[in-house]
Amino acid sequence: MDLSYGAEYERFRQEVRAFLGDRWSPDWRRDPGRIAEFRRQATERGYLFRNIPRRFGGSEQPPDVLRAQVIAEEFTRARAPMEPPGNGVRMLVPTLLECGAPWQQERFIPPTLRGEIDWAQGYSEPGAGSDLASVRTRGELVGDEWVINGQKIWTSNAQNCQYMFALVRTEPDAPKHQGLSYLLLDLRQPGVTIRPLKMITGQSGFNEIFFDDVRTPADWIVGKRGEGWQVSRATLKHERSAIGSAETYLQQFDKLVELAREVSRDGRPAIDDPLIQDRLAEIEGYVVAHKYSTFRQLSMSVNGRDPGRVSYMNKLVGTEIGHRIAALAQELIGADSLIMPTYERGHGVGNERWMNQFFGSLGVAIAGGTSNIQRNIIAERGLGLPRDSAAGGGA
Amino acid sequence: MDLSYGAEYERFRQEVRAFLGDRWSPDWRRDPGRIAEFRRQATERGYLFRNIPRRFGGSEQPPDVLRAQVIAEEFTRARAPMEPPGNGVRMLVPTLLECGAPWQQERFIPPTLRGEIDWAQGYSEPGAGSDLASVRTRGELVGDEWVINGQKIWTSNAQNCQYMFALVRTEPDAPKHQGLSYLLLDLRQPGVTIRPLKMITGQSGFNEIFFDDVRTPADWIVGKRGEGWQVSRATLKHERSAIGSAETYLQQFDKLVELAREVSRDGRPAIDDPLIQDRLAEIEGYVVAHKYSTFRQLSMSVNGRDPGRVSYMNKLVGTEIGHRIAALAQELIGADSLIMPTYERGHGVGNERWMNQFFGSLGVAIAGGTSNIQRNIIAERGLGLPRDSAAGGGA
Amino acid sequence: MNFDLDEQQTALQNTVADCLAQQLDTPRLLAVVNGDDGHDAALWRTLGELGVFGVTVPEAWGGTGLGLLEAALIAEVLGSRAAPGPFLGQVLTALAIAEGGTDAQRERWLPRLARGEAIATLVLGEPAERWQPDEWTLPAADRLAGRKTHVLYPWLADVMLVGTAGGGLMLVANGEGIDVERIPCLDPTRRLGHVTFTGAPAEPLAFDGARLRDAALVLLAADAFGGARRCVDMAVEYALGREQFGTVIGRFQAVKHQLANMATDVEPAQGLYWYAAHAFDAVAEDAARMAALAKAHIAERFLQAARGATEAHGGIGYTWEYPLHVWVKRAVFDRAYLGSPTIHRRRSARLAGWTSAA
Amino acid sequence: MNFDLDEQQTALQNTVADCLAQQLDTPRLLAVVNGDDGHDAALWRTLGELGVFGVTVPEAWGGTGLGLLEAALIAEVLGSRAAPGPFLGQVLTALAIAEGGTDAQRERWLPRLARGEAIATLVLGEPAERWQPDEWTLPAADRLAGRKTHVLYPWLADVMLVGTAGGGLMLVANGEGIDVERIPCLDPTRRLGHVTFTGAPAEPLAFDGARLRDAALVLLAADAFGGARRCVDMAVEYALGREQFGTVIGRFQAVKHQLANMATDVEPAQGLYWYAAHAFDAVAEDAARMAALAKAHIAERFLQAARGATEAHGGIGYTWEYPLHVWVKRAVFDRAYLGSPTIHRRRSARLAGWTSAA
Repeated sequence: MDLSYGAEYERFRQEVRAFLGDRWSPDWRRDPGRIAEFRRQATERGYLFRNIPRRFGGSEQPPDVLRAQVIAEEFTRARAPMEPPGNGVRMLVPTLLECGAPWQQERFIPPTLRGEIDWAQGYSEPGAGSDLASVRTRGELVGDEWVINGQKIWTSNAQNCQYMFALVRTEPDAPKHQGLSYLLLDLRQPGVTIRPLKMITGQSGFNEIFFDDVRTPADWIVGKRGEGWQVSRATLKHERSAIGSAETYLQQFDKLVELAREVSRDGRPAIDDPLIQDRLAEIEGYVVAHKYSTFRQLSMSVNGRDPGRVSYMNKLVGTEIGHRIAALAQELIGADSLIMPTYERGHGVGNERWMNQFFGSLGVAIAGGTSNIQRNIIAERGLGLPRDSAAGGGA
Repeated sequence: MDLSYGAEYERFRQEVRAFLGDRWSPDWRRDPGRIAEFRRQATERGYLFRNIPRRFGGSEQPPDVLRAQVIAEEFTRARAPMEPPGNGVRMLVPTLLECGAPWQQERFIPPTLRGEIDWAQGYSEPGAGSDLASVRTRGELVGDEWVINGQKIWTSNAQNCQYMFALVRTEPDAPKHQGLSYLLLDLRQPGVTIRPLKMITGQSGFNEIFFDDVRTPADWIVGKRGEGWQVSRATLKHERSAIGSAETYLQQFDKLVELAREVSRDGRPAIDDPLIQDRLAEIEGYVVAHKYSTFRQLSMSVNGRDPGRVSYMNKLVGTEIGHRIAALAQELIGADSLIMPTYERGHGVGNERWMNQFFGSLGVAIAGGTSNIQRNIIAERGLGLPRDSAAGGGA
Repeated sequence: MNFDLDEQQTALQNTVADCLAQQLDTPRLLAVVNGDDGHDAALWRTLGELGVFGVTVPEAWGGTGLGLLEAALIAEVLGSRAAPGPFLGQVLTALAIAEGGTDAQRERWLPRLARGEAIATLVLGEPAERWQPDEWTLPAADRLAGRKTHVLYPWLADVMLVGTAGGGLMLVANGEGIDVERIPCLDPTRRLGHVTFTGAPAEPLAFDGARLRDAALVLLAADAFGGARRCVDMAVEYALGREQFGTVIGRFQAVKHQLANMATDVEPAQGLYWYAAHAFDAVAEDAARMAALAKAHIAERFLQAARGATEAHGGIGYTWEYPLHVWVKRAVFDRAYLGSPTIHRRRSARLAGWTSAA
Repeated sequence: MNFDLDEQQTALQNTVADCLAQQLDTPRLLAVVNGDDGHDAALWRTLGELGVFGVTVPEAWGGTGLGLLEAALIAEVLGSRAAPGPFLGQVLTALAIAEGGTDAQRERWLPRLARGEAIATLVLGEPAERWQPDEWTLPAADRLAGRKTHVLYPWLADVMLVGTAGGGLMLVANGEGIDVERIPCLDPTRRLGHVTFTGAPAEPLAFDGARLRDAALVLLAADAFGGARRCVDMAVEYALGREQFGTVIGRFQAVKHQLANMATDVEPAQGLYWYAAHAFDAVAEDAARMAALAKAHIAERFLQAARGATEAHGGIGYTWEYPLHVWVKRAVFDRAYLGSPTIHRRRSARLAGWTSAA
């Protein structure tokens, strides 16, 4: 057991750090041109898109979880941009790499990596949340085009997306799971109506999208007709593993301790209150356990060993920690919880910013499969309990 | 809203108190003869067996929840015995009153009320816990006798019981729920083997009972052949409503506060520790809510109003309160939780007596239907959620 | 013993419930939520006509002369429907004036308050969490000068009930020497502003600030109970209507048990707020402690139920147009306003004499 | 970075696990549970032959010279199997003598301790919850006089490691001047007695009592993790085997989710005890705090898992013959021994400098 990274990785860290010092300044954070150029250079050096072939614009590096970890640490510290956020890089590219036709890979992956095109996710519908196989949006092949009618929901950032990848029912007579296809389509066409959904926070991050005779070429299908369910599950796997990092919670926890030092209770600093100390330490137990649990999983993966059932639990562990932090933060900020936080990224915002963390902790329990879906996965894959015929229970 | 009992009931209280002063001394608590005589007199006065007809030895009083409450309060205060404990009075007598043949009522109810015969409950089996319809103990009518073979479990106090009321499968070819009969049988016969089950506490309160060609007369059946399931559910209803009283938890809570005054933490009285104060007050919130919730239910019943869904929740509410008290008590008694409590009723026992409350709180979650069964009942009857085809989930 | 509502109380609660069920549908609620003012003047008038604001006003001044219990029963209904507006200050200012005012003060304010024609608000909080009467520092004076915070709808108020150093109360008619600063509010149905007094004329009122605080805690507890139960109901209703995997999700055992746990956590609290209100009216020695315990306990139940209901809804519960978020935010309000649960549990512990020093 | 076990560590843990899986079946465990002594001498010999007790003894004295991490890995397995006996004192007395003893002390005790031929125990606690080194009051002296409490198996011990006023440690060979009073123990697999010294000859040992306490907290945390995970496993196994309503109860979604929640509460704790043990061996500045945090956190997880497993079992889990109750009682032990979770969280807060005074 050795928690240092070892000489090789520390050399690598110096290399990354030097690169960042040379090629990046946090002042460029809102300059898309600089960002694109920086990403190009970072990819050339093998720091970004490590598991994507060079021919598609990736850096095609051998798998090395520790290098990836060092890169993430140093980029975070330098506040430098990593891979572009969004569904394109996170979900569509892995799906195309696994199931896409060669022309699809060549045409869509490179500009997606360069951040030139953004993708909306078209999975959920008002009647199909956790239960994606209930999708009702229909696609009909008319000549050499799919004609699509229906509605999607919970697509994030759709206003800014040029394309969508979507689950569409193309085989209405087939059994539920075998009637879907995975289609790509251009959102910038007549018949597409995008309606922002305002969220609990007052911000609008998600949309409803309505399709009225929307068209896409016959070969903009990933996998075969009726294989959409399986193709989408390849992506869901990527989505699930992408959520949740112990580092986030460690940082939140450190800020929580700072908060307890700053605020007063009963006329004294909250940090001196034995009740607050106990609650902080209680949360710290969970946070530190999660931290070393993820270290353990990471190391075991590197060593080719199976980290066991805990690997199914990371998201739920994080969700619970987020709840605990939100509850104590509300206690600490007191009357500031009555104030609606603004969403500016500046530093002038008061303690009510913790209410963003509160709403975020609520959202995490819902996003990417509700906590009930997570519990099903843990019970079935982690603990080996039998699948239920009705496998649901989320919302 | 008036939390006093009013003049009429206060007069009644004085009457009960005077009776107890005249006719009862706590010194008689271990004297069966005195107890039996006292119960006879108290029944004559209308204080015991209030809803049982006089012809069976009851006092046949008009329903009056408040009088019942006053009686319970005064008997408890005087440490005087109320109705004999055990399954006979609590479960069999109501069942016979509802479903029994006249000769069964006449023969069995009076001596049961007098405490002359005790009854064992024969419902659960190793393969049939929450799911009583799975009972496999078989009864076959041979001539004018039932011949019974099989096994029962979780019968309490069976060594001291003369009779048992049991669910027995008499119609093996009928559907599961329609194949059972409700039989009475004499346990003092060859072929009955009683094996005490030692519990987590080291005490043995429950038994396994094995039947090997055990016999009972053909007419010792309550209800008709195949109606045992419905007959037993009449009794289950009585069992569920009998469990749980806010008074118990109020008393436990008061003792918990006393405990916090007596023990030290960090070299100071625990009661001064803000953390302990907070946990006490947190529990008190639940305890006081439960207290007035039961007051509310009681009063509404008296007034002929429906107290609503909360009436299905009392047991689970009590179970949760018991857990909370057990957890804080363990914190307070510290190293005394390492000691196995003895079960003497004396006052010399140390703080480890709280471990009895801990084990008790574990047992409550299991007894009379597990907490999961309670949750099903709350969800279905209280909240109107649909019944599941597989209605289980307990153990 | 009769720990139940009488016919008048039941009728009162039903009347208000029926009125809100008819009038305050989701579009109308969202209109207030999206509006600048967080107030629905027409609804306020309707409630005034129903006699909601006269509940603590003696009959001689146009009210029904009932107690805090009746006010709390109404607060439960308002909480259940997420009714917006300055109800809290309205009925409690009336209560304080009725019990502690001079005849002139009563004459001037009570009839108009009872009808809802004048609006009253409580001016209690001070910066740095100084919610409690023994923490107030604003000097009592003929002309007030100083800063108070987190006042409900001060811009609407015709009269303010102001807590002063030492735990006393003063009456201030809105007018000169009062600066109001509106703040962005998390709860869109209970809007707040800070108030700075710069020489506002004030009259003393013979009503104890601590007793006023206790009454406010009871009303917040009642509001929280109503909100919490409504969250359970919304989650149940959603579970009965929402289909997944070919069946309503309310048939999934995990969902059923989560809802059962939520309901079981919430339901008994009705008895707690009833008793806290009753104690305020009739059991003096329990009043302060039960108010603290009820507010602490029920506000936590509400927030937990609101959180649970959101999770039970999934994505839709996170949107603005589905109104569940309003209850989430009311839960945050009820929890924080006038001090957090741990603060009131600590007060309750002190009131119970939980100390070795006693 | 490699936060994983090496081959030797994995092999060590597997060896002990295999041995206990073979030897300590339920009848044998219940025999110890029902016995007077709470000890299984044959099992103890077997473990000694496997090298379990030599893990903290340098090779020169017959051990394997490993660290607390390896001892903790063994403790996890012992916890998982509810192995009875005085393991805690055995390996920690050896650790203390190895690091702080004179050559004479090492020579006298380490070889026999490593083989398990001699038994050692920790004599730390004092009346009124004085578990921590800075609370000990027994005067350090050539001949000890005073009372210590809650000592594991003092009647079996050949040598005692005794905490004295000021937080120091002394070695006492069992013999004159030691009175042992056995007490009725809740945990039948870790039996306790109180010890009164009446002039027992004692030798100083140059090892810090606080560091010994930290090591003990880590081993208790490891034991608790093993026990907690075992409770989850027993509940899962039971749910897979038990039929109700015509199907295994593990198919009921409510049961599945309860078990998923239990497992999710427990599993990450493995990383916490690993790190606490590693910190003891290699990261001095984290050692004390992580030991406190690990013991507090994991002991609570264990008790919760034990409680959950009992409920998941229903009646059978409440019986003596089904051994689940042994883990329930071990959870109570791990929670209370050497101080409760809130005590250690408070210590952890102090060690973290969570105070405005700093």
